[in-house]
Amino acid sequence: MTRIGVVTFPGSLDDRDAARAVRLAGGEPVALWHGDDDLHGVDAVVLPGGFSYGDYLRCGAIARFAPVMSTLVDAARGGLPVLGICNGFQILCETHLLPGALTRNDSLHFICRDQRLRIESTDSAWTADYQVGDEIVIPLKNGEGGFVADESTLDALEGEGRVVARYLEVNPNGSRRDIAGIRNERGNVVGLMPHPEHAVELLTGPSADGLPFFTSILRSLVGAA
Amino acid sequence: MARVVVDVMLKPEILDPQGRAVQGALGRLGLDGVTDVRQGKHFVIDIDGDLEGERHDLMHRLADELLSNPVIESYEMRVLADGEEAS
Amino acid sequence: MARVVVDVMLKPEILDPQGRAVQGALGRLGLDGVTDVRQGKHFVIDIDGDLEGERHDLMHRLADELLSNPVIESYEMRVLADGEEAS
Amino acid sequence: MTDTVAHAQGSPEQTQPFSELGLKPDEYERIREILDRRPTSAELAMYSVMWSEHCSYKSSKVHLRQFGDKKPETDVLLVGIGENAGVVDIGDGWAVTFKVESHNHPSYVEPYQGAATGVGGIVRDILSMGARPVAVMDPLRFGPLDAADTRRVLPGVVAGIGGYGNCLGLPNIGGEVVFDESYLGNPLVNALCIGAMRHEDIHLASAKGVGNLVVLYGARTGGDGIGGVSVLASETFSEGGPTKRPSVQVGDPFMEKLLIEATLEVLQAGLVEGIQDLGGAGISCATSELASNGEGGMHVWLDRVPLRDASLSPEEILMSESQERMCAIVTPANLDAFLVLCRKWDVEAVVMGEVNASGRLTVDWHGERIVDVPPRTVAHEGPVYERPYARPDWQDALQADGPDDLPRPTSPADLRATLLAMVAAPNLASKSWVTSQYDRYVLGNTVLAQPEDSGMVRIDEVTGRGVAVSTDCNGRFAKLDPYEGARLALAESYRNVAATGAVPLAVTNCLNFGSPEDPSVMWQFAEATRGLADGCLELGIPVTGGNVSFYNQTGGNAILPTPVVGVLGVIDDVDRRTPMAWGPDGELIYVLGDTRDEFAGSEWAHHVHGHLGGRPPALDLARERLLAEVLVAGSRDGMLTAAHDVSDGGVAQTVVEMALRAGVGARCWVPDGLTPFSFLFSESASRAVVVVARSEELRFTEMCQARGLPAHRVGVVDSGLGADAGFAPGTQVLQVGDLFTVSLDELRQAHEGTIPAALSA
Ligand SMILES: Nc1ncnc2c1ncn2[C@@H]1O[C@H](COP(=O)(O)OP(=O)(O)O)[C@@H](O)[C@H]1O
Ligand SMILES: [Mg+2]
Repeated sequence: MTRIGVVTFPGSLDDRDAARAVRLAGGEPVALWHGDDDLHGVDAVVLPGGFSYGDYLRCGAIARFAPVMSTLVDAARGGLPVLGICNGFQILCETHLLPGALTRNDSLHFICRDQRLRIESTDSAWTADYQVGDEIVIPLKNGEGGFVADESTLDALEGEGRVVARYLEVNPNGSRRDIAGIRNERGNVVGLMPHPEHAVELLTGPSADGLPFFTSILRSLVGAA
Repeated sequence: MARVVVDVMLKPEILDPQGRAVQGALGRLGLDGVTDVRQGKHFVIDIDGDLEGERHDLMHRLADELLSNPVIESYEMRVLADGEEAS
Repeated sequence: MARVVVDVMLKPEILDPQGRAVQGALGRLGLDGVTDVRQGKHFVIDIDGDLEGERHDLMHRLADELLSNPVIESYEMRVLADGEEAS
Repeated sequence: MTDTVAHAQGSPEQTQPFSELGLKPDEYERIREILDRRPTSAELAMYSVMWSEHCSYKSSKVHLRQFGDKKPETDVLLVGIGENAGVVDIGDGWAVTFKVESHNHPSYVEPYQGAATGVGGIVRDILSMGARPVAVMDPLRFGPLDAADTRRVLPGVVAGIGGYGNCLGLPNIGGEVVFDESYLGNPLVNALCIGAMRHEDIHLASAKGVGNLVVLYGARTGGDGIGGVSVLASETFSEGGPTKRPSVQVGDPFMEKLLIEATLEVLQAGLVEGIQDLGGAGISCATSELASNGEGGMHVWLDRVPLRDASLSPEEILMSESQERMCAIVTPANLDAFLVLCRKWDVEAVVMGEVNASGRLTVDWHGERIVDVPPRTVAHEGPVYERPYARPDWQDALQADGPDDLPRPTSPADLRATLLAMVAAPNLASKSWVTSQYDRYVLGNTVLAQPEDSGMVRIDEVTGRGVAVSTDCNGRFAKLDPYEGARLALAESYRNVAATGAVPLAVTNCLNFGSPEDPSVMWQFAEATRGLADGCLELGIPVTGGNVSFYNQTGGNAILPTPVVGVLGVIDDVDRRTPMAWGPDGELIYVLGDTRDEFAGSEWAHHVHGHLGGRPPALDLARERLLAEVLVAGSRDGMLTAAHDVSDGGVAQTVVEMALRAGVGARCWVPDGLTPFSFLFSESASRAVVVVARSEELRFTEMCQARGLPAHRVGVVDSGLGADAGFAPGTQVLQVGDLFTVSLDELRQAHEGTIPAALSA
C-alpha cells in the first residue's frame, strides 16, 4: 500500500485529519516526528495545518529548522511529493521550496469559512484527479494566509501554470492575484492555504471536494511505480 | 515631516511566549548563552509637519493607549531628526 | 553580557495591513497628517558573554533567516553597549 | 526573613495582613484555632486564596447542595459534583466530561488575555479527568453593541477565545453572544469544554499511595495573577478605568497544546495515579486538594518549583496563577518513564513533593518548614455562609408592569418592517462575525457547529456515536422571575439538544450574578439555583458540575441574573442528526407546541420598546420532555428533514434562520386563533419548528397526536415563489400568508449586517 507520511511538529493540529484523509483515499498514513530526520521510506509527505511552535515568531519560521525538514527538503528537491496545507504551506515557503510568503490576513482576523476555489492546474502530483476549472468548496481557516510575492514571481507562477488553485467569490485574506495554492516547477511540491483534509466526508465537511488531493497522489504514485 | 518610532514591549513581569519560542529556536540553531528574549512591536510613523506641543502630547497618548495596551505593555517613543534612520 | 536589538520590518513593497489599520485609527483619534505607518517586530535579546567574531556573524545570520523572512522582510540589528537602553 | 512554623509559634502576637488578603476577622480567628497558633505568612496565603469566594464557594455552597439533594434517578453519572468536572456515561464504554466556567472579571480588565486564559483553564479541568478535550464553546454577554466599551471588550474577547482555542486545535462548536445594558462594565465570558475518554481512563484528583511522588509539570511559575483569585473574585469593581486593576495573566496556548499531548500520553501509558490541573489558587489548591482527596498527607519542597522570576517569595509561589501547569501523582517506579514523555513534548517536569500518611500538608522552603496544616481545612472545610436573602421590593412592580400595553404592529407593512428590524436586532442578528474567527473543523469530528441549535461532535469514528451540547440563558426572564428563568434556561438548552436528534443526558451550569452581599442578588441566586435543581429533577437529567461567578456588578447595579445552562445529549449515530436547514421544495413546515400571547421579557419588547416587565412565559416541563421525545423519535425514524427550536424572537426568527441556512424560500400562513403578531414574535416555551417530507407527514402527525403534542402545519418549503411575488425569477422569498413577502436577500442583509457594521468602524 502507498505510504504517505504526515509530519507532527509541536503545535501541529490537523495531523490526525490529514492521516484520516489519506486513509479514506486508500493510502496508509505514516506518522513522522519533527525531531526524527528519517522519513521511514514514505512515498510522499503531507505537512499538516496547525501552529507549529505556536507560530509566535512567524508562521512556519521555526518548524523550518526541525530535523525532519532538512531531510525532507533534500528529498523534495529529488522529487518526493510533498503537500503543505496551511501551516504546511507556510513552512514550504519558509524553506524556499516554494516561492513567496504568507502574511497576516488583510482583515487582521483569523478566518474560518467554507471557501470556493477554482482548480487552475492539474499538472501536479496532488491535483491530477481534478479537471482544470473544477470549482470546489473546502474549509479555509487561517490568520496568516495572504500569499505575497514580487510581481515577477507572480508573473512567472501564472505564466508557468504553477498556480494550483484560486479563491472564487471572496478573497478571504488579501492573497495576491487570489492565489490559494501553488506548486514548484516539477509539480511534486504543492502548497495550499485551504484545507482539503477537512472536506473528505459529507458528515464533517462542507463537501467531499478535498478528497481528490489525496486520491491524486495515490494514483500518481501507483502510476510511477 | 516627522518620523516617529514607537517600540512596544510586554512589561517585564508579563509572560512573553513569543520571546520564549524565539529563545528556544536560537539555542537549537547554535547560539549559546541566550539568557532572555523579549518580542515586541516596532512602529514607524510618518507625519506631515512638525510633531510639537499638543500634537506631540497626542502622539504620546496614542502610543500609550492605542499602540500599546497599558495593562500589559509599555512603550518607548522617539521622534527622529530629518533624515535619521528609523531603526 | 551583550544585549542585541533586532527590528524586523516588512519591505516597503509589501502591503502592511496592520500598519494601515493603525494609520486609520490614528487619524480617527485626531492625529492629522499621518502619511504612513509600518508595523514590524522588535526583539531584545540578552546573551551571556561578548557577541564578537563568529558569534556575531551567527547572530546576524539568525536575524536574517530566523527572525526575519528575507522574501518579505528586512531587519536591522544593533548590539548595545553595556547599560545602554534597549529601545 | 522566612516566616517559618517555628517562628510563628514563637511570635503569636505578630500582626498579619489578613484583611488585605480578603479574610474576615472571624475567618482569621478560625485559622488560628485550626492551627492552634498564628499561621505563617505562607499558610495565610494558602488559606486566604483557598477560602476566597472563587475557590471555596462560601456564599453559594448551601444552595448548590440542592443539585445533589434533588438529583434525579440516573445511571449515567460516572463522576458527580465535587470533582474537576462531572463524567457522563454515553454508552459503548465511552465517557464524556463537560464543564463551563467563568472568566468574567479578567476579561473586562484585559479582554484578549482574560478570555484566552479562560479557555485554557477549562480545558485543563477537562484534561485532568483523563479525557481528551474535543471541543469548546463560549457563552458570552456584553453591554450594548453600540457602546464604546463593547467595541473594546468584544473584539478582544473573541480574538482571545479564538487565539487560544484555535491554537490548541479544539473546534469551537457553539456558544452565545448576548447584549444587554447590564453587562456594560461586567461582560460575561464563560467557557465550556467537552472531553471524551473510555470508562477505564477516568482519573481523579487524589494523592493516593504513600511514597508516591508529586510531579509539577508544564510552564514555569511566574508572578502572574498573584492574589488574583481573592482580589479579582471578591471585590466589586469600583468606578475608574481598567488600568488600576491587578496584573494580568498571559496565556501560552502552544504550551497548553504540549501539555495536553504530554498528559494524554502519560495517562495512556498508565503512569499516573492521580492528576490535578493548576487553576485558581495554583499550587495551594492543587496540593491541598490532592492531599485532602487522597491519603491525607503530603510534603512539598517548594524551592524545587521552576520559576520564571527568581525573586518570587514562597507565598507568591504558592498563590501564583501562572497558566499551563499540571500536577500528577506518580509512583517512584514510573517516574523515569513519566519524565521521558514530558521531555518528548518539551515539557518541563519536577518532583515537587511526596505523598505521606501524616495527615498534614507540609511545605519546606530551602530546608525550613513554612507550612504545616491539615489539608482538608484548606481545601474542603472553608467557611460556609448563610447569606441573608430577600425578595427585592421592586420585584412585584416589575412583574406587574407587563407588556400588554405596548403598541403592536398590525398592518402588513408594519409587520414586515418589524420582522426586518427583529432579525437585525443585535441579539438576533447573525453572529458569524464572531464565529468565523473560530476554527470549527479541526479534529475532523464536528458534525454541527454554529449557528445550529447545538454543537455536535462525533466521539467514535467507527460507530458514529456522538454528543451534542447547547448552552442557553435568557437573563431577562431570570430577572422577571429567577426561579422560572433558570427553568426556562434549562428548558431551552434541553430543547436545543433534542432538536438535533440527541437525547439530553446531563447538565452543567455557570451561575453569573451580582454581589452575594446584596440580599436581593442573593435571593435571585437562591431562586435560580432552586429552579434549576427542580427543573433537572423534573426532566430527569442530573447536574454534573458547574461554576459560580459573583460580584458581576458596577456600583449598586447588578447584571441580569444569568444562570447559563449547558445540556449534553448523546446520539448513537451522528449521521442521523437533524440540521436546521430545510430541504427541498414541497416539504411541510410544522410548529410543535402551543403558541400563546407571551411577550414579557421577549426580544421584541426589549429591542423595539426597551421594555422589561411582566411574568416570563409559562413553562411546563412535562410538555418540554414530550417535545424532546418527539424530536428525538422524529430523527431516529427518519421523519424529520430539519428542526430548529423556537426561543428569542419567536417563530419568525426560527423560520428566517432555517430559510437563510438553506437558501430556499417558503410560504407560511398564520394558524387559526392567533394574530399574525403573536404567531410571529411570541416567545412561548416548549416549541420547535420542524420540516417533514410529504411522505412522512401522516406518520409524523399521527405520532404527535398519539403522544398528545400539538402540531400545527404552518407552511411549505417553496423555491418558486419569487416571480409571482414580483421579484426576478429564481429569487428566494418568504411569504407570510397574504400579509407580506420578503426576499431572503433582504433578510440576509438585515440579519448579517448588524454586527460587522457596528464593529468594523
Ligand atoms: N453552579 C454549580 N453547579 C454545580 N456544581 C458546581 C457549581 N459551581 C461549582 N460546582 C462544582 O463545585 C466543584 C468545585 O468547583 P471549582 O472550584 O470551580 O472546580 P475547579 O477548581 O476544578 O475549577 C466542581 O465540581 C464544580 O463542578
Ligand atoms: Mg479543576
